[in-house]
Amino acid sequence: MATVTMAQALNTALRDALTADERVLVFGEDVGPLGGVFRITDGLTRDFGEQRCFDTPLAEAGIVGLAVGMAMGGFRPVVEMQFDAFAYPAFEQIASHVAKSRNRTRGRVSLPMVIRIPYAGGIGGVEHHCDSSEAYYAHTPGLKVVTPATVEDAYWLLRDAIDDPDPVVFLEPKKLYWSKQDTDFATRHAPPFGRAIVRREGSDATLVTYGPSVPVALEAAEVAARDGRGLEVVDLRTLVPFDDETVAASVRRTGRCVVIQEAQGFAGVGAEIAARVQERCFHSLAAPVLRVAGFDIPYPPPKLEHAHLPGVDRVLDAVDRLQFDDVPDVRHLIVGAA
Amino acid sequence: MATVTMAQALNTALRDALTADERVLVFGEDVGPLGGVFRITDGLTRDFGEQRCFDTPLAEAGIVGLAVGMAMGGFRPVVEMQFDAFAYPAFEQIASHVAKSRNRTRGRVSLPMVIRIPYAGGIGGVEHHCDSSEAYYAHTPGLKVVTPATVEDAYWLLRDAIDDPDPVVFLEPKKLYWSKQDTDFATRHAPPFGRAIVRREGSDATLVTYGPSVPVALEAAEVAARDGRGLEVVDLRTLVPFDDETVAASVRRTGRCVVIQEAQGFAGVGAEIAARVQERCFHSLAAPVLRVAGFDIPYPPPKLEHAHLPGVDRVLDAVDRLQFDDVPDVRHLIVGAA
Amino acid sequence: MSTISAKALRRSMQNFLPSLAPVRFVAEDGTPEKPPPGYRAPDDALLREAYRRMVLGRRFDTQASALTKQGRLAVYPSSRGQEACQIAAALVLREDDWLFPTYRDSVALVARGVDPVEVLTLLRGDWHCGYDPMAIRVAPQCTPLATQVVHAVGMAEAMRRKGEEGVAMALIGDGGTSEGDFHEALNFAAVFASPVVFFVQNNKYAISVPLARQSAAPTLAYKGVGYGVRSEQVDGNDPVAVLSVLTVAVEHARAGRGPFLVEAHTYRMDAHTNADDATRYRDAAEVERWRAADPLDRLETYLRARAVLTDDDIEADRSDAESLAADLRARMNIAHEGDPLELFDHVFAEPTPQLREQRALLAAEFTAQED
Amino acid sequence: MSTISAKALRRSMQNFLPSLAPVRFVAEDGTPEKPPPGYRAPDDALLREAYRRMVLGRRFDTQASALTKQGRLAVYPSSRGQEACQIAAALVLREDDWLFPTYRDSVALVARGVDPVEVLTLLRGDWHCGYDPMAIRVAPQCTPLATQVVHAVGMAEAMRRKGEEGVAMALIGDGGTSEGDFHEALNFAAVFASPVVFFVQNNKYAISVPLARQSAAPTLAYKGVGYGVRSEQVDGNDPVAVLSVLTVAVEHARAGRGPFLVEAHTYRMDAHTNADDATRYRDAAEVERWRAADPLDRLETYLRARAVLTDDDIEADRSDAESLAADLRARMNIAHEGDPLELFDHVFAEPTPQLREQRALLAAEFTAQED
Ligand SMILES: Cc1ncc(C[n+]2csc(CCOP(=O)(O)OP(=O)(O)O)c2C)c(N)n1
Ligand SMILES: Cc1ncc(C[n+]2csc(CCOP(=O)(O)OP(=O)(O)O)c2C)c(N)n1
Ligand SMILES: [Mg+2]
Ligand SMILES: [Mg+2]
Repeated sequence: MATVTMAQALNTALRDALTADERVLVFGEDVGPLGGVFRITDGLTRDFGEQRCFDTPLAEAGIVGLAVGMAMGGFRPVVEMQFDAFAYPAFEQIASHVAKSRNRTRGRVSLPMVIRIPYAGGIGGVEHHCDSSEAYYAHTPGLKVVTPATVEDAYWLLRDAIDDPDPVVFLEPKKLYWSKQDTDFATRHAPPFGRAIVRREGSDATLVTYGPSVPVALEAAEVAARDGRGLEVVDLRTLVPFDDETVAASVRRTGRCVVIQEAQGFAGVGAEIAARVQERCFHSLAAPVLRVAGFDIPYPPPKLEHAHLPGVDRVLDAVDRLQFDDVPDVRHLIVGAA
Repeated sequence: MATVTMAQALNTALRDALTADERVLVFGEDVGPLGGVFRITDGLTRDFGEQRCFDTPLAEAGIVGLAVGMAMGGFRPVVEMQFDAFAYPAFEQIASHVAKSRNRTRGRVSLPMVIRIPYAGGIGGVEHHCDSSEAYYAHTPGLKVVTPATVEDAYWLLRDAIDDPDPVVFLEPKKLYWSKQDTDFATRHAPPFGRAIVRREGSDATLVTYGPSVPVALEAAEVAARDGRGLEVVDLRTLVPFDDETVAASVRRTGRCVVIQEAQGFAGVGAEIAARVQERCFHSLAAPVLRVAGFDIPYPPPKLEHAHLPGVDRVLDAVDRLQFDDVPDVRHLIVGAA
Repeated sequence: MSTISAKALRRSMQNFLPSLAPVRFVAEDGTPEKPPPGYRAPDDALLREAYRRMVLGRRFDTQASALTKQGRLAVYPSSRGQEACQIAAALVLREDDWLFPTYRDSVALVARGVDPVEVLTLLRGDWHCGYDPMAIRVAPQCTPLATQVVHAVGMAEAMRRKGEEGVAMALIGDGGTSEGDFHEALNFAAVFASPVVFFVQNNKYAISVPLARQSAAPTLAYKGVGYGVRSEQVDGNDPVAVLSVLTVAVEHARAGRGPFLVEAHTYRMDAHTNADDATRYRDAAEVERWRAADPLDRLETYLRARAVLTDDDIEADRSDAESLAADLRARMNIAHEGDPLELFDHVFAEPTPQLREQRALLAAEFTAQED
Repeated sequence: MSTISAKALRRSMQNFLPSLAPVRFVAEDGTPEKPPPGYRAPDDALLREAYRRMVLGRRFDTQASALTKQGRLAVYPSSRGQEACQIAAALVLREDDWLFPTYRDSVALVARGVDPVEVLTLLRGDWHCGYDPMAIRVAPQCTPLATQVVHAVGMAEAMRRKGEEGVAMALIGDGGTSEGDFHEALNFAAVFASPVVFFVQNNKYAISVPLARQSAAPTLAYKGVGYGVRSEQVDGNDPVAVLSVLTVAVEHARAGRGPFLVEAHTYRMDAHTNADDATRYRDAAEVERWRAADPLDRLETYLRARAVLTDDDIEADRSDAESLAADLRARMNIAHEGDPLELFDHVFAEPTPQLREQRALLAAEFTAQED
């Protein structure tokens, strides 16, 4: 057992995948000698050679399109988009090819590939470097969408993603890159790909969340516990496939639910979760499913992140509002994404 | 009064806007002499000249980027993306510039422009020609998103969009291009931009929908009425801004709600509507808000559209299920996007 | 400093620049012309075979157009007039090479050996491409413009990195060269020295937009220069020239000398698709002028003069073409709906729980309808 | 047929092709060199002014880098070594022209007259660009690579269509030329004959990726050829040459002769940004070699030899530079948070009901915290 950061876990996962499967390739912008702007690919070119980990010219559509052709040719490309908003130039390749190839060839051309994207905020980044873009991908049929919240999950979910027969958009919460955990990767403790996990048990309400907001939810639960309120925290881990079973079971037990996401609220993944939960658990619910989300504004600048990001206070506030009537009062609405 | 198709109404709106405001420009692929693949720009080059309506090379990011510069330079570009999926190459320009310019210049560089996109299915189109892409735009802060369902709305909402100080993604339901209405555009009957409208009154349940699904909802209401059930139909008209007031007022009155959209369900606009409705009207709801949506699959081929598109039967089926308990039974889940 | 020397620059430019006039072996009237140095005429057997494929290809094309009128196809983009390009693209490739076609390249697919009915699967209204791309090494026909060109580079890289000898050929239209993906593909291929041939069929129109509105370049072949990609232009209605130039291009790529860009000057004789009305944007006179440049007539005259083609040969080819058309009609007339439940099967390798639920729901609907 | 003739092609090529060697007026050691025909040396007054701006620019740059260490800036991409390009880009433009810069072009903005504090607004952690782009005709510094290049074409078209005489200049790096948007911008500009200058500062690196991995073109200036865009390459560390070539480019565009592409060969002396560690991917020796090509030293030697610059002048410039730096320090040291409630004000002209609700919610939170 050693203390490992999420960044190291991802690096180790890439190394182990490169070792385990010679079809695995890593490429993107600055992933070679520099080791990526977040150093996730540190040392891979040195240790596995130019053939296995290499820099491309700057062109995100090109990188994803190249990966499509290479996956057709038998490789398993793991490409890096440098930042969330810099994956947008590749959107057509992702939506019209990566997501659809298996379907439009009746299963003959599968595209096992991983598109790694550092995403979300909380690190004081300037514009275009903090977008939470998960909804764009999760809404696109044919893509699996994953976001780890712990060091162990970072390792195992990335290994799973690389082994997966389908294309996976792998969203890495930037602010958790330096989070730590005592672990080794000799034995697997992480649940299977596609399953959510209850990170903390509680009986008064369920917090459903993923990626960068998981630590926020856990902290909120910790604070609430001191006040005698038991909050259950569900970490989705994969947004697609979505684990209805774990989520619904928890909400049926607690009868209350708050959904937490960093992304702007409107038509985000949180909306989907809220919609699903009330569809499935309506008669178990003592209160509406509330959402705590980013505001419907472009991601704010470093000094104002704190006002935007769903933090512990806003989560606890939402929990406090889980049993009111429906007078159209502003305090009543979802926090952050009303 | 004359019988007008939606295609003609859009053409007339462009003509009237070109006449009313010399800053208005129309450009895109094949919009010149050909008049656009759907003939929406028919005759504009002939009647207003090359300067006001012109063809560009094939490059959607280029078209939208050009519009950004031209809007900064004082024009009001109305650009056409040939089909829904062919707007994806422009996604970076739309998400990182069009949507954000006003904000990142503190209001100094506004980008009044309209991005017209023929969208959704029902016309037997082949792949890439039938995507319902509204959620991608509606989820992006800084874009207004509009979709007309009637001939009159097509005219007035397009005029409003062109006059709007903000960028508008104007989604034209392809299958309604040839729908007809007796109308003239001398006097305005359409409600203001940003307001939903109750297209049909009813007291038993509310159908909330937009664009191509409005006629489906109205037909379902007609059928239901014969069975003595009164369905209210709310046509959103603009997805952003969203008219909470009209929607919530209706659902509070009826106590039941079904949301209808063509797009794949997961993390779509329908999820947002369902989430909002239960947040605001929880204690008025006699049943969960159900969704009738496209399946979470790439748009199917012409001959199988019928199996995918939310049709009258599926809507009525959902209405029938508006008062059950929450046993985890498949009949219970949202139709089409479970 | 690290700037390239003037001499080296001049030399390297010469490597990239296309011929000043399109390479041509046969004049419009079918008489031989002297081609520029570096290009050899294909042997007679190949030309004979090319002729046969062109006759079959054209018949396939007119039959497919006819099928749209009967509602058997949702849409069909004809390549009539472009047969020299279509056939040559298929004939210069080996079995282990890959072809990345667009929606307009059905005839090339037929020439490559894809079953004609499978070629038309998507266009008849199925959601998949019909054939097995992996088996026949032809990517699904691609509609989002220029996106396939990057895939071809990826495949070329895959083959190169696996130590295989295959070459990938990407087909693209004149209009498609305006898209950003075209640029990214050429640049990637040049930097990686990928074994890929970019074959631009400049048929003068992108739907209604003529070439002059698409590009101000002297010719599209010059688009390779800025990437350090060797380029050539060819008379796209001269089958001998197209075969010759594409052979050089493929050999160049196969020899590890990097990508090669070929622009063929040709013409789209029909409208963009059956749904298009070309009279809105071009003169009948222009179309007529191009009729004189018909690639089939040209090759026929040329081969007859060389006694490579006899009346009997032509008779035999035409009769084969009629059989192909009859077979196509017969097989396409069998109505084909597809199983709606299969729509859920190929979204992922394993359907997600949500897709399974949705599938069950649809199945239940069908059962209910049957009751 | 509609194919261009060989003669016309040769002639038109000559119009587009850049010089075989980068245009240069001053050698690295400051002695004059003979430039190629067609380029005039800027007059001494302009050179004197350029020198002054370069001194101010470099001081601004080092001060900004220093401010990152004190946490006053979130990030700063230095353009040290690129001053000849930065200053020339600003000086060749008239007031009614437009500049479309990237994140690396702060020094060009300062030279254009944007208040240095406003130049750093975004980089200090505000969400907006600080200055009024419409007033000073400088677009917000652009981070998504190559996207600004298309905007410049749009602005050039806007000016052309309004009958104005303005020119738009788009700045871009070597790496940025690999992006699809660069291609679409050049093609649009060529087809529309837009008055736009594309100015590539080839500083040899895109973060860590060296030019050789970015492009296999003989030089980036050749990228214009395939679009029919007139192109030139210039020694980007020779301020005299950069001013001369950009002047020709801007005049070409202003005269209605269409777009112009200029590649300047220069070098990024610092790391990509303060957050980057350049030793991971390049040798100190390489950086040292480029130190000898410093554009300030070069211009100083050249102007001194021509007696255009005296010790007193240099003293005065340095002192102005120190004042600029002191003023910048003082004004940047005032902590600046911004009003969170303003975050809702500029998303749309009128906040939507949803944004009003969200604003009220945040205001309520603040009130609650104050209680
Ligand atoms: C990204 C994208 N934008 C628009 C279209 C619509 N479209 C289909 S074909 C076509 C014209 C293409 O012209 P060209 O590349 O010259 O090929 P051709 O049809 O002449 O063979 C257009 C605009 C598309 N398929 N993809
Ligand atoms: C679309 C996009 N992809 C990636 C990035 C991240 N990024 C920022 S600067 C940079 C390097 C750009 O290099 P170059 O164009 O040579 O300009 P330079 O920084 O050298 O001035 C990269 C990759 C970005 N800003 N935009
Ligand atoms: Mg064409
Ligand atoms: Mg650079």
